[in-house]
Amino acid sequence: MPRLGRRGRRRSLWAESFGRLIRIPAASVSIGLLVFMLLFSFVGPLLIGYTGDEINLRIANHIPTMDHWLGTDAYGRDVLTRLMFAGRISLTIGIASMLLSLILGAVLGIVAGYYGGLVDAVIMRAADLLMSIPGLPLLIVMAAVLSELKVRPESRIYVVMILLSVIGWPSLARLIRGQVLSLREAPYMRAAEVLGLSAASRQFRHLLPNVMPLLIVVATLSTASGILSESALSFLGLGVVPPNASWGNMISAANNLIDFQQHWWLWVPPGVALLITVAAINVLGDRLRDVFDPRMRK
Amino acid sequence: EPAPDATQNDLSSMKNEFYQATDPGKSPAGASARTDSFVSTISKPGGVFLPGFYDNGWDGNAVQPIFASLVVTNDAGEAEPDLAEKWDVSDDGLTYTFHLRKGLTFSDGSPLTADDVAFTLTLLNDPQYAGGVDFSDIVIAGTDDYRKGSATSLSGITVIDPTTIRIVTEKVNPLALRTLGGPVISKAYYGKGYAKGKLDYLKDLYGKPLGAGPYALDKYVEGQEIDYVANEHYYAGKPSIQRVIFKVISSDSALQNFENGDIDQGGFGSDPATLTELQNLGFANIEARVVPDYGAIWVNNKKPALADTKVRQALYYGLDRQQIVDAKFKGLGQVADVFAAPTQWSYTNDGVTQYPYDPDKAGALLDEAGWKKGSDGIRAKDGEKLKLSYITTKQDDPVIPIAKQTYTDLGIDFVAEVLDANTAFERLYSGDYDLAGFRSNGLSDPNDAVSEFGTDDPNINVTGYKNDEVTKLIKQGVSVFDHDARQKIYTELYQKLSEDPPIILLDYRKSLSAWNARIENGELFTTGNDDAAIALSKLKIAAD
Amino acid sequence: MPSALPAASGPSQPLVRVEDLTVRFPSGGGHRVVVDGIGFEIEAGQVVSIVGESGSGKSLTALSLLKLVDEPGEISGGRVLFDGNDVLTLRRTALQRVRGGEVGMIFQEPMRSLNPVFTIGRQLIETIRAHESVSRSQAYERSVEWLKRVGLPDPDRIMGSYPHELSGGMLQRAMIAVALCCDPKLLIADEPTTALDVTIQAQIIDLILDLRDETGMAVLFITHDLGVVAEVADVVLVMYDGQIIERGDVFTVFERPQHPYTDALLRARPMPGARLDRLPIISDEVRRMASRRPESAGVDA
Amino acid sequence: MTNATVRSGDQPATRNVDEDFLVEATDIVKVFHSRGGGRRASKDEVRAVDGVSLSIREGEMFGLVGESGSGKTTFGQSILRMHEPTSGSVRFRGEEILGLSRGQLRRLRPRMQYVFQDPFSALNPRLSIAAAIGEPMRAHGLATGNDERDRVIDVLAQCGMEADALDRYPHEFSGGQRQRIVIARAMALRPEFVVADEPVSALDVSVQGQIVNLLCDLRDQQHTSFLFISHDLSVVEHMCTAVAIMYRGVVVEQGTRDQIFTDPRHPYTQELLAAVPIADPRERGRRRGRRASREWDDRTAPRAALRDIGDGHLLAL
Amino acid sequence: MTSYIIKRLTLMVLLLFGVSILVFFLFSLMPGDYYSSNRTLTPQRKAELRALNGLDQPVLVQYFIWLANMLRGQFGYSLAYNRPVGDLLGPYIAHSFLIAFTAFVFTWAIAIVSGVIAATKQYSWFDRLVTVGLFASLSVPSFFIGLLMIKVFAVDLHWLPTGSMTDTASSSTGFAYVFEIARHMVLPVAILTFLGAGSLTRYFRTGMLEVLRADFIRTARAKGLAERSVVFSHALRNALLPAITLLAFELPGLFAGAIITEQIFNWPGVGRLQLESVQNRDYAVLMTITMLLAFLTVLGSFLADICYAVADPRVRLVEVGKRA
Ligand SMILES: Nc1ncnc2c1ncn2[C@@H]1O[C@H](COP(=O)(O)OP(=O)(O)OP(=O)(O)O)[C@@H](O)[C@H]1O
Ligand SMILES: Nc1ncnc2c1ncn2[C@@H]1O[C@H](COP(=O)(O)OP(=O)(O)OP(=O)(O)O)[C@@H](O)[C@H]1O
Ligand SMILES: [Mg+2]
Ligand SMILES: [Mg+2]
Repeated sequence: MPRLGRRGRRRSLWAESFGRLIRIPAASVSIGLLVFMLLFSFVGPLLIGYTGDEINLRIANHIPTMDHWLGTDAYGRDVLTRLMFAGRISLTIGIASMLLSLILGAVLGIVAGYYGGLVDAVIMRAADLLMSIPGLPLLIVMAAVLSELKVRPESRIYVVMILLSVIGWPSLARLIRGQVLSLREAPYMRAAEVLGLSAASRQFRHLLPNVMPLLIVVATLSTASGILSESALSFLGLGVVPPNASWGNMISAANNLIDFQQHWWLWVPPGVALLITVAAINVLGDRLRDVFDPRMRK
Repeated sequence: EPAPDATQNDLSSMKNEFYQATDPGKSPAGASARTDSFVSTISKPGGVFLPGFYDNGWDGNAVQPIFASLVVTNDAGEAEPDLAEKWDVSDDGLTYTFHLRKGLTFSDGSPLTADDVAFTLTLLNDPQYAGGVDFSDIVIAGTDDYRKGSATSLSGITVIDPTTIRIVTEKVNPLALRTLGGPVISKAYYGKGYAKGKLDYLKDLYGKPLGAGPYALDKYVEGQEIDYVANEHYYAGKPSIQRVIFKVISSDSALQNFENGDIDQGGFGSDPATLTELQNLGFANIEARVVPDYGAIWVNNKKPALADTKVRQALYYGLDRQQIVDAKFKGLGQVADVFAAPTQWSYTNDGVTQYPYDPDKAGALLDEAGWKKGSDGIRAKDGEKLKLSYITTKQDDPVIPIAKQTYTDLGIDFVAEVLDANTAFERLYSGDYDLAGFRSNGLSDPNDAVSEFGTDDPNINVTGYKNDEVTKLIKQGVSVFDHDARQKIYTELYQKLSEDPPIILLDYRKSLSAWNARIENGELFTTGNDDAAIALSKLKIAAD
Repeated sequence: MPSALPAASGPSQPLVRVEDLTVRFPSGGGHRVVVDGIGFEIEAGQVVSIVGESGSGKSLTALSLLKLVDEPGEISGGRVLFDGNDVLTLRRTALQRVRGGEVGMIFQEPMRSLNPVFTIGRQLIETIRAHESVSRSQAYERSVEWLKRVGLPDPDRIMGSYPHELSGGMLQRAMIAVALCCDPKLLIADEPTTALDVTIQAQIIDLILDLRDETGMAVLFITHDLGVVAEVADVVLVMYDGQIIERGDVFTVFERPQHPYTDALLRARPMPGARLDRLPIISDEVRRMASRRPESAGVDA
Repeated sequence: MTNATVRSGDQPATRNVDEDFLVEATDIVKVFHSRGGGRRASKDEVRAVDGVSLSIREGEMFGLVGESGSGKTTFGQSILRMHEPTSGSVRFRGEEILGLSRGQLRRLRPRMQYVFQDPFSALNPRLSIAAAIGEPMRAHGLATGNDERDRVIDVLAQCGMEADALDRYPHEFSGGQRQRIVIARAMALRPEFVVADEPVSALDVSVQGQIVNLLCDLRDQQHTSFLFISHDLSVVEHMCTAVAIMYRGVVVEQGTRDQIFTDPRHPYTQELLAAVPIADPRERGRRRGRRASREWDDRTAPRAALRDIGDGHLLAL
Repeated sequence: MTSYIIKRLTLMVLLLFGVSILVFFLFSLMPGDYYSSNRTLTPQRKAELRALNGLDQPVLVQYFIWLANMLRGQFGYSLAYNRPVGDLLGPYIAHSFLIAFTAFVFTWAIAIVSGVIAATKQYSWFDRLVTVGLFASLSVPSFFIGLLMIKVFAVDLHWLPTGSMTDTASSSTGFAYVFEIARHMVLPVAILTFLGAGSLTRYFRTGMLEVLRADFIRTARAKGLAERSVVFSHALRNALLPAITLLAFELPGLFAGAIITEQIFNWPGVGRLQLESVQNRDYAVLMTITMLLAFLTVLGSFLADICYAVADPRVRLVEVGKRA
C-alpha cells in the first residue's frame, strides 16, 4: 500500500533539503550567526550612541572601556560602531560578489563543458584571455575611468565589485567545466538526452546538482576573499572610501608591528567578525552539501 | 599686512632630538659579532651604479659611498667642501671655479684631476645623455654647439691646471653649484671609448663603479644587498670600518631586523610608539631628526571657486591642522607655516600670517566671498555648490577624516579620492583636481620650496597660482648669492605667500633614525643625505 | 520456522554460519529493516543459492557477509562466522585478508562496481598482489589467464581497456575474474550471469562448478534464473521481504515447495517453447502470505 | 495463482519488402577508437557493429539476441543516435534521423525511447524518483505540475513499484527495483518505439512476468514497437515475433520466431538454443562440460553475407 | 589527438597575440608614464627623456616596435633598472620560483593528505581542526602572520633569520650555501603554504566525500585492498580530476611571486618587481612579466585539457563538438 498518499506533498530536492538543513544543529547555529552578523551591521548602529565619525585624538588608540566597548582607533573613533558600519559594506560586498561570480562562473562553466566544441572553445579562450590580463593595471585604469566619469567615490566599490565578478568568472568556470567534462559522459546524462529534455534542463537540473559540492566550496572561499580583497582595492581608491570603514581595511589599517602587538582591539574585532562570517558560511556550506547529497541522508 | 591677532607659531620642538642608548650591552649577538662592518638599509636598488645615469632614486643612495663629489650640501642647505677644497663664483654669478684637493686619487689608485671633472660634465651634456641630471637652468657655455653642432668639447669648461677647473654658465642660478659640483667619475676608466653621441658602452660599466668615495663596491647581490669595502686611497684616509653593507629591507620589517641585529642602522618613520619600542631595546642610539620638507594640500587656483584668495584663506582657517599633525605624527610633527623647512637657513615666520583653526572666521570669509549656506547645509554661489574633491595617494591620509568633518561643518561638500601615485600626478599636471595631498621634495635651497609658484608653466606650477609680487620676489631670490640679501628677500616672500596663500601648508615632521650604540658617530649618517659618504667615512665601531 | 537445512555430509563446522543477521536503514525517524534476522550455513564445497523477490534483501545479505553495507545502512545484529571467526568483529587487517582473498565477491552491477579511471588489467593485478606476493608480470600473466577462463576473447585488449569501453557482459566477466583470481574459499556471486548469453553463462557456471570440485570452494549464488538454480545449487534459500521463507535442498524445493510463494515462483518460470499469452505472475494474496507483517509491511519505528 | 493461456500458432511472418516499416536501420557501422592502456599501448580499433540492417514494423516486438559483446547495445544506441554511428542510415517513419539537427532530434525523442541495460548509471544520483520520471513527462506535456505525482505513481504501479519509492533516490533501491524505475521512465512517455536493452535481466520471474506482460499490452494496445535485446531466450520466444541473432558485430541469422526457435540454421543459434538452462534439478549436468567451442568461427575467413534461405529466413554462413 | 594539439597550439599563439594587444593598450590607458611622478625633472627634461625612450610615439607605433622586438627575442629595456628586461628578470623569477615551488609542493602534499583524512573522517576532530586552520588562513591577512612569525621565530627565539635570501655579507658556498638559503626559505614558505593549503584542502575534502560513496570503492574494499590504497589510490585518483584545473591555475603563480610575502621577508622575487613596474609604469618590465604570465596561463589551460583527457578515460577530447 502506498504510504504517502497520492496527494502527497510534492517536495523538491531544494525544499526538502532546506527542511533537513535547519534541523542540523551546526547548520542552524551558522544561520543564526549570519543573521546575527546582519543584525549587528544593519541594525546595530541604530542602537549605539556613536556615529563612528567623531574624531577625538585625546582618546586615540584607547583600550576598551565602558564607553567604548571595543576601544578607539587612531582618531579616537569608536571601534565597535565602525565595526558595525564596516559590516554593512563588507557583508554586502562579500556576499554579493560571491553570488555574482558564482552564477556567472557556474553558468559559463556548465555551458562550456556541456556543449564542448565551438562553444567550449569560445568560452574557454575568453577565460584564458581574461585570466591573462594582469589585475593591478586593470584596476588602475578602472580607477582612472571611474574618476573620469565622476562616479562618486562611495559608489565606486560596488561598480568595481561587479566588474571584478564579471571578469573574475574564468577560474570558477574552468573548475566547473572540468567536472562537467567527465560528468556529461555519465550514462544518466545520456539518459536525459534520450528522454528529450531540453538542454537547459539537462545542464541545470541534471548537471548542476552534481557540481553543487564544488560550488559550495567556491562560495565559501570567495566570500572571504571578496571581503578581504576589498581592502586591497582601497589603496587604489577603488575600495571603500575613508572615512568609511570596511572590515578589510580596518584589519589592514593595523599593518605595522606596533599596532599589531599593542593595539589588538584595532584588528582583532574585524578579524573575528570576518572569521565568524566566513566560518558560518563555510559550516552552512558543508551541511548544505551533505543535505544536497541524497547518499548522506540519515 | 599680517593679521595682528595671529599667534606666532612656536617651532621650538622642531629640533633634532637625541636619545642615548640606555644599555649598549643589550646589543644583539648578531650585531656585536660584526667587528668590521656596518650594515644599513636600502629599499629597492636598481643596480645602475653610475652617478647621473641611474633612474632609480635608491641607486642614488647606493653610489654615495663610492663616488665623492666636489661639493656636498649639509642639512641646513649649505655647501661644504668635499673633493673641492674651495670654490669661487664670479660676481655675475655665471662663472664657477673649483679648486681640488691635492693628490686626489680614485679607489684604484689612479689620479683624480680637473680633467676628470671636465669629462664628467661633458658626459652629462652629451646629446645622447638620458639621465636625470638637468642643466637646462644652468647651461654650460657651448652646450648647444656641442649637442647640435660640430664642437668637440664644451667651450664653457676650462681646465686651468690639474687641480683647478673653471666653468662658465649661461644662466644665473644659486643651485648650479650643487649640479656642477656633483660626483666625479674617472675619465681614464669611463672615458675609454667615449665619442660624442655614443654612450651605450657605459652600460657595461654600470655594475662596476670606480669613484673616489670612502668605499668601493665589493659586490652587489641583486635584490639583496650591496657590499662595500673601505677605500684605502680615500683623501681623508682609509675609513675606520672595513666594510659597509646596504641591505635590501622593506620598511615593514626594518624594526625587526634592527632588533635582531641584522642591521646596525635604519630609519623608522615618525611614530612615537616606535620611538618607545626603540628606546626599550636599550642598545639603540636614537635621533628624531627634522626632515627638510613640508606636507601640504595643493590647491588648484585655476578653479573658479579656489581662485578667490578669500576662499583659500577660509580653507586654511577651516581646517584643524593641529589635529591632522597630531594624528599623523603624534608629537613628532608641527603645523607648518612657511614655505621652508624649519632647519633651513632661510626659515623665518617673522610677520607671517598664521592660520589657526577658526571655523567662524572661515565661515565669515566664505560668506564674504559669496558662498552662502543653502538649505541642505552646503554652500553655493550662483547656483553652483561648493564641492571640493581631494586626491591623495595614501589610504590612511589623516586629512581625509579630519577635513571631511571640519569642511562638512563649514558647508563644503568634501569628497576624497585615493589614487595610485602616477594617476594622482597625472591629475595634478593636467589640472584635474581641486585639492591634492602631497609632500614637497627634500629641500636644500630655499628656492626649492617656492620656485613653482613663480612661473606660468602649468607643468611646473600645477596650482596655477599667480601673484606678481611673489613672482618678482622669487626671481630676486635666485639672482643674488649673498645669504643675508637672500634672507631678506625670502622673509618678504614668506609674508606675501602667507597673505595670499597658494596652497595649504600642513606640517613639518621629524623622523626617527636609530643606530646600534656600538657605532660611534652614528648621528652623522643619514642614508640619502648629500653628505652621507663623508659621514660614513667617520663612523667607528666601538671597542667593547 | 522449520529448519529444513539438510544435514549435509561432512564435518560439523560449516565454512560459513550466519546467525540472526539484521540489516536496517534509517527512515523517517525510525528504521526500515530490510534483512530481518536471517540465518543459514554454507559448507565447504557447497553451492547455496538465494532466490526471491526483487528487493527482498538478497544483495544486502551478500554484502553483510563481508561487512560491506554502506552508511547509512547498518548491520544491527547477528553474526557472520567464517571459518569460526565473526567477520563483523574482525580487525581491519584480518578483514582485509578475508575480503578478496578467502572470499571473492561478484557484484550485481558490474558497470558501477569497477573503477572508471583504471584499466581492467590494473584492477585485476592489484587484487592479486594484495593477497599474494607475486611480481607485476606474474600477476599480469595470471590476470590474462583468468580473463581467458571467464571466456573473454582478446584478453590483452581487455586488460588495457577502461570499464566504459566494455559491454555489460564483458564487465560482468571481468568482475568474475576479479572475484576468482585469488582462489577464494567462498565465492559470493550476486547475479553473476544476468548479462551473459546462455552459452557463456554455461561456461561460467562450468567454471564455478569446476572450481568447486577442484578446490572445494563454496558458493553463495544469488540469481533470479531458476534454470541456473536448478543447475548449480545444492541448497536453495527463498527470500521474501527480508526473511528466508523457505530453505531446502534443490530437489526438495523444486519438487515439493512448502511455501505458497515458492510454489508460485516455480510456476511462474517461463518454459522454453511455451508461448503464453501472458506470463504468469504471483497474486497479491500469495505475496501477503509471504510478507512479514501482512497488514503493514514497511516502517517499524 | 497463475493465469496463463497457451497461445497456439504463430502470426504469419512473411516479410513483404514493400511494407512500411516504423524503423529501418540500414548498414549500421560503429567503430570505436579505444585508447588502450596497459601493456598494449597501441590504439585499438573496435568494430563494435559491422554493418547491421534491421527493420521493425509498427506494433512489432523484435528480439535481438547475441553473444555478449557482439554489439547489441551499440547497435541499439546507434539507431537512437545516442552516439553517432560511423556510417549507415536510420529511418523513423521514413524520415532519416542521422541527419537531424539537435533540435529536430529532441522533438523526436519522446517517440523513441531507450531502456538502459545498466539502470543504476542511467539514473541521476541527485534526482529523486519522482523527479526522474516526472520531469520528462512534464517536459513533453504528459503531465502538469498538479497531476505529475499521480502520473508518476501510476507508471510506477504498472511496473510493480509502490508509491513510497517516489521520494527516494536511486541508491536506495535494489537492482531489480532500479530496473523497473528505468522502464517506467521510458514507458511514461508513451513512445512509439522502444529499444529495451535487457530490461528484465535483474528481475525475479514474477516481476519479470509483470513487466513482460506490460510491454506486450503496450504493443497490443498502443502498437508500440520494440527492439528487445535480451539473453533470456524463453522471454524472447514468448514475446518476439521476429528475432535476429548477433555475433561479433553482425547479424548471423534472422527470421520469425518459428524459424529461429524451431529451425535454427546457424551454428551459433544452435549452440544458444542448446544452452538454455532448464529449471529442473533433474536435468542438472546437462550443460556441464559442453563448452562453447566456436569451432565453426573462422576468424581469418571473410565473413559470409546474410542471404535469404526462404520465407524471409536470413542466414549468414 | 595530434590534430587537436596542433589546433590548440595555433589558437594559443593567436590568443597570446590578442592578449598582447589588449594588455598593451590597457597599459597605455593607465594614467601617467615612467616620468610623470618624478618631481625632480623639469618639464623640458621630461619631454626630452620621453622622446629619447619613444614614449611620445602613438600607442600603435609603440606597440609595433614592441612586437617587432619581442619577435626578435628582445623584451625591451627597463627604465627603472636601466637594463635589458631579459637580464633583469631572470634571477628574480628564479628566486620567486624557488619559494613558490617549494610552497607549492608542501601545500599540495598537506592539502591532499589532510583533505583526504578530513573526508574519510568527516566531522571528526581532525576534520574540525583542518577547518579551523582554513578559517584562520582565510581571515588573517598574510602580513599579520608574516610579522608574527618574524617576531616569534626570528626576534624572540632566534631560530630563523628575519628575512632575505642569504645572511648579510654571506660568502658561503656549496652545501653551506644551500643550507643557508633553505633556512631563509622556511618562514616565507611556511606562510605561503599556510595560506594556500587551507582552501586547497577544502577542494580535496569535497572531492573525496563525493567519491568515497561510489560503488567501486566498495568493490575495492571487497577485494581486500588495504584501506590506504582504497583511499589514496582508488578514491583519490577520481577525486583528483578537478585538481587538474587547480594545478593549471598554479602554473603562472609559480613564476609570479607573492608580493606581500616577498616584501615582508625581503625576498628578492619578481612579485615586488611586478608591483613596482606597475607603480613606476615601467612598461617593458610590465609587458614582459605580463606576457610571460599570460603564456603560462594559456599553457596551463592547454595542459589541463590534455591532462584531463589522459587522466579521465571517459573524457573525450578529440570528439568534442561532434556530439549529437
Ligand atoms: N541505501 C538504501 N537506503 C534505503 N533502502 C535501501 C538501500 N539499499 C537497499 N535498500 C532497500 O533494501 C531492500 C533490499 O535491497 P537488496 O538490494 O538487498 O535487494 P535484492 O534482494 O538484492 O533485490 P534485487 O533482486 O532487485 O537486486 C530493498 O527494498 C531496497 O529498497
Ligand atoms: N566506448 C567504447 N569504446 C571502445 N569500445 C567499446 C565502447 N563501447 C563498446 N565497445 C566495444 O564494442 C563491443 C560491443 O559492445 P556492446 O556493448 O554493444 O555489446 P553488447 O552486445 O551489448 O554486449 P552485452 O550483451 O555484454 O551487453 C565490445 O567489444 C566493447 O568492448
Ligand atoms: Mg540485488
Ligand atoms: Mg549490452
